[in-house]
Amino acid sequence: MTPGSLVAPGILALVAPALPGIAVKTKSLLTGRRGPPVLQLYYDLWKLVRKGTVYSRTTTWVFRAGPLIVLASLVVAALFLPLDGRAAPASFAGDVIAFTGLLALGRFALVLAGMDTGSSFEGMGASREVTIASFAEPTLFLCFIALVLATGDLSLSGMLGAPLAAAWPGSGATLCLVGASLFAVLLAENCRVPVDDPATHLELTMIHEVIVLDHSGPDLALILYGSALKLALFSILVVSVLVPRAGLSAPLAVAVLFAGLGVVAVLVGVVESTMARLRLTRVPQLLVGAGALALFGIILELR
Amino acid sequence: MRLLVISALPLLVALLVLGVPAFRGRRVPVALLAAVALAHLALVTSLWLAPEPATLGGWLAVDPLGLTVLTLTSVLFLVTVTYTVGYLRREPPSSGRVFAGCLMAFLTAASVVSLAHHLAMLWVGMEATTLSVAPLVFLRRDRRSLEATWKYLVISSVGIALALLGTFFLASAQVDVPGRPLVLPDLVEHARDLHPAWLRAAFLFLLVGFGTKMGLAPMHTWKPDTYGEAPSLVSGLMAGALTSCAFLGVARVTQVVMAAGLASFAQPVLIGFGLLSLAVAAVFIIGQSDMKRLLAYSSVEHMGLLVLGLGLGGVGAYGSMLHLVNNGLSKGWMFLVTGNIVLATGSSAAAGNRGLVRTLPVSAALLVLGLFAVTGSPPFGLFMSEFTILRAAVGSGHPWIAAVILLFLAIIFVGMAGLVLGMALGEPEPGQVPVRESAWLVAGPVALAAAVLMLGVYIPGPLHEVLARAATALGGTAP
Amino acid sequence: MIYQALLTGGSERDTIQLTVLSAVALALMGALALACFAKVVGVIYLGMPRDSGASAAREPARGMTLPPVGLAGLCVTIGLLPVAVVPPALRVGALVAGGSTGGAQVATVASTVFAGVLAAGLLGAWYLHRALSRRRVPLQAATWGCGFAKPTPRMAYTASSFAAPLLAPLGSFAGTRTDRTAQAFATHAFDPVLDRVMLPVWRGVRAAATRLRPIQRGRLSVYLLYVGAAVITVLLYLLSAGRDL
Amino acid sequence: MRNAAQLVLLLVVLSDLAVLGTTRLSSCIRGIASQGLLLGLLPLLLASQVSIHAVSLGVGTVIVKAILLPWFLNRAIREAAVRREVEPMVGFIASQLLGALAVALAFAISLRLPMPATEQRLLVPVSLATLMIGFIVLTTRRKALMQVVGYLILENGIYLFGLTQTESVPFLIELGVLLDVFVGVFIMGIVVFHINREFDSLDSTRLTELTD
Repeated sequence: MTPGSLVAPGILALVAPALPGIAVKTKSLLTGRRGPPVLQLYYDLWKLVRKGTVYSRTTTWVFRAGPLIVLASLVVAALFLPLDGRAAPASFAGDVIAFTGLLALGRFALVLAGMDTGSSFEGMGASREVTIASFAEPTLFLCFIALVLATGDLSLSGMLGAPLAAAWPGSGATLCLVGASLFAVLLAENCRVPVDDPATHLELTMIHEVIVLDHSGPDLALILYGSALKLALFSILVVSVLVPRAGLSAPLAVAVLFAGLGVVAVLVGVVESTMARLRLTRVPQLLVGAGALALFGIILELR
Repeated sequence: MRLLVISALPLLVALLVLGVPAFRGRRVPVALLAAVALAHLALVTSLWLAPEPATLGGWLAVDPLGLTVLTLTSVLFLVTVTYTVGYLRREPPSSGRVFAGCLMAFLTAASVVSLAHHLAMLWVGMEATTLSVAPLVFLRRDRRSLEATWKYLVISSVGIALALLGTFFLASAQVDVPGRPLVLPDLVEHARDLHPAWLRAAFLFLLVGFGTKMGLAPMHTWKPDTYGEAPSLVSGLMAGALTSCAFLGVARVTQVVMAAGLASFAQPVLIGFGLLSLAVAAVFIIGQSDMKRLLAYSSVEHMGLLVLGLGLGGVGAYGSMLHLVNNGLSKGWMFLVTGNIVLATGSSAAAGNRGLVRTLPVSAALLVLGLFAVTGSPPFGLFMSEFTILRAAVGSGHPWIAAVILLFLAIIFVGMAGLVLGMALGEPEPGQVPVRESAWLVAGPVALAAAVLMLGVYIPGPLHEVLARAATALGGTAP
Repeated sequence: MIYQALLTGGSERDTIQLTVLSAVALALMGALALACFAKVVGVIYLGMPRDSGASAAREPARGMTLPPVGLAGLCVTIGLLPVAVVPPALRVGALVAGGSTGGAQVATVASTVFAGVLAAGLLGAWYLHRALSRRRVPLQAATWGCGFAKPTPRMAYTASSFAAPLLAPLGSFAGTRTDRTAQAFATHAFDPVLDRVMLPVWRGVRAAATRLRPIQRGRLSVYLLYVGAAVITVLLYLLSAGRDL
Repeated sequence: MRNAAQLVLLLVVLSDLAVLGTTRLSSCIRGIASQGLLLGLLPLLLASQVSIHAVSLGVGTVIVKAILLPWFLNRAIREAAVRREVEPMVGFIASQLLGALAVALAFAISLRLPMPATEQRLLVPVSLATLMIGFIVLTTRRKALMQVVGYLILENGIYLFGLTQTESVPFLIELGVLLDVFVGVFIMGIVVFHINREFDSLDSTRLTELTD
């Protein structure tokens, strides 16, 4: 928990909202439009923060606490990731479970807040969110198991840090598979195109957007920032697995990481522009397919 | 000397009651019965404290096996007598003299069987128990109990005749062997040089003969009828004490066979009979609709378990001995409770009895507790003994036997639970009004229940030591 | 802890299949548990009261609320301060399992730190939120109905509709039977193991038993034949076993 | 002395077959009585020297099996007012054949069995034959009284086998056995009496009310 190691998360906190911007920008460029500026999210956040909040009469303290818990859990989850490729600010054996637990806590709070409004749209969104999570989480775990087998270390900083670099020559194939399935999980968890279309305004097709329909003002700001941070977290996972940075010096490793994040955001944009939304009943098959990839990786590891 | 008194006292009083005209008429000399029961129990406990040498030239002697059965019989007899006090007020038997006389004759016969070391005397005692109980089974003098008595008499007599043949086979096996003929210690001592062919035949005939008395399948067919039709306290005494005496007969001959090193010959037969009994019990308990017949089949099941324990050897012998005591007490308890139900509602059939918890709170509670005891669930003693037998099954390399036993026990549990809970719970029959249960009727079962519960939790030192010695005598080991 | 045991257990090659399977199963269970509790809390407690009974609902007497509150408090303390609870539990575990407590010591201290960090995060977020919304007084309004004129409680998501997308892929394996009619849609849970396995087995056993009943038909001579049969089988055994006379 | 014993044994087998063949109850009882008498003589003939034990055993057997029981059974018949044995379940000819088969089987088995020490070759086969015939009568006859007769024949068979061990089984026990048999049959007689009163016929096949 040295002060030095807090610098990287600080930078991450600043950079995070830019990622959705990059994704939307790449999408609009590829579809021949200028699209909103990359920093659009910063302006939105700034606008929302200065606005007042409107609370529905049916909501209780659960609705107000929702955004808080989402943000707090994501910030704490970020502390576990080894940004400089060597050690995370906080790490202990088995913090993988803490990481996924925090993500689940954030999701739970969001879903309850959504249900609290009592509107059928939020209910629908909550139900879909939970369904997708039920299929995404096992896949995520399969990826982590593959990493544990490859690196033999139980903590995230170990999995994604130095031992991973050492493991690359030995089980490169496994790590590529894990990277691919992590990318699929990223798309599902952050409600990107194949699973959910962030740009749509048709409530019946939304998943993530529809849960936050009733939030306003600073609450909405916190949630948007949280989802951006979540996208950043998953991107870090993908980048750390695919790009071993243990060998580089600390500042250089962080720079490489942020470059990687940008690439991932571009990749998300590319995927958004090339693919259409999957029917909701097909999404579990996508996730199970990703899980199969990770499982295959594990089998490779076991050879 | 005490051995003689134990065996002779009840007989003398029985003859007194039957002979002296003063006892004519319906009144049952309960005070006399209670006195005999208490005296008998006092003498038996004195045997526990101070051992007694053999008397009558070695024919009567106390050994761990005999002592266990004797104590069990004595305790059950005392409990049945206390129960009779309450029972007689409600349903006085047609002839008090015959009732008391036969009960005491039974006690004498059972004592002779437990103390006999001369196998022919054991046979005579066994035959006497059969005949002394027959009039008791016929107490109600109606058509159904007549049929039950007739079947009981004929099948038991055939069984006993086979046992007599077995005893003579044993005698001929001992023709040119030193030692007093048919006296157990000598038999066991020179077991190795007994004639193997005659010894094997003797073992088989004695097993089938006494097996019929125990109610092992396929010779069990008289049991449901007899226990179903006899008054509950008589069925309780039969299921508890009489079957234990019959098991003692089988145990005696197993002792000789194990000493002669024919264990590999004897064990498959014992296991076969045991499993068959469990199977038959399971099959007939499922659709059973009458409580007493259900307990009869449960008795067949437990007899099967006893013989299985002997057959499996090792710690199974100890399991059997402990199960013998547990089974005796729990059967007594369950039959007396069923007796209360019959007294209150007039029938032991499940159809006629509903919601007993409301009409007979204490008895219904005892009934449900009894269900758990008899099906061998913890914390009751039967769980301990059945667990020991299962351990023996696994220990002696027959895990599949343990699996089969568990399967049957599970089926039996479901069958019994269906019937008992059906009777205890639910809406009581419209006409049934809560019945005031007299203390006499409830004291007995409660005492037995406490004993079974205690055995489940803690086995007192002297009892454990006696059971262990009995187990080693039977060729097994103490746990 | 369980995960940790699983993952460390998995490092040996032979138990890996078990570890993978159980880890995935645990993850799935975790997610499904989240879905289930979200459904329960959401449908029952949150949103508009769905019928007159619900709206008239009052908080029960203190005696009823205190115990659950106490227990919940205990759970939270164990979660946040495992240092106090885990080591003694481990010693008992070691006693029972007879094995060593292994490397679980580290996890307890770390998870206490983690709990502290999480609490700090929550406080920070709450403070941030208070600072941001200090200027404006929050207004009250109806839930945004996306153009719906008058949303009624009946339109809110019900438990079965909440669980429908989740149960579709799992199908009847999940032990629920959905009835869809023109007017209504409802799911009824049934216990797949009990209904499909235990009861048919029991009916089969009972049918077999009733077929065997005739052997107790009541004829005395038949009973005697049983005894005779027993004697004969025993004699046959004697002959076969007697061979090595 | 030996051939006299053999003669008696043959007579015993004959009485067995007679009981199997007769239809009238009273002749069955006479058969049993004669068998009892024969059995009473046997210990005297068999025993090497006339010991008190043999004599008392013989006298006891005669009293119980030849006099007391038949008298008692006759009394039971008098009330029943039925003389004729209804067609046995297996049929008369079949039971005769079964009886003959039993005798043959008995002799076959006794050859294979290791013989006890007595010089009497005939004793064991006859006892086994009587035992089997007793069992046949017991299982095939309808009348309750005939079943008692069957049981008695069974008992006689075993008693015969017991004679091979006269010295090993002390007298007191023999007396005990006799007493038990007597009391057994006595109680059976009472039950038969009640059956007769209850069902006003001795047909035991009526007794099928208790089923599961």
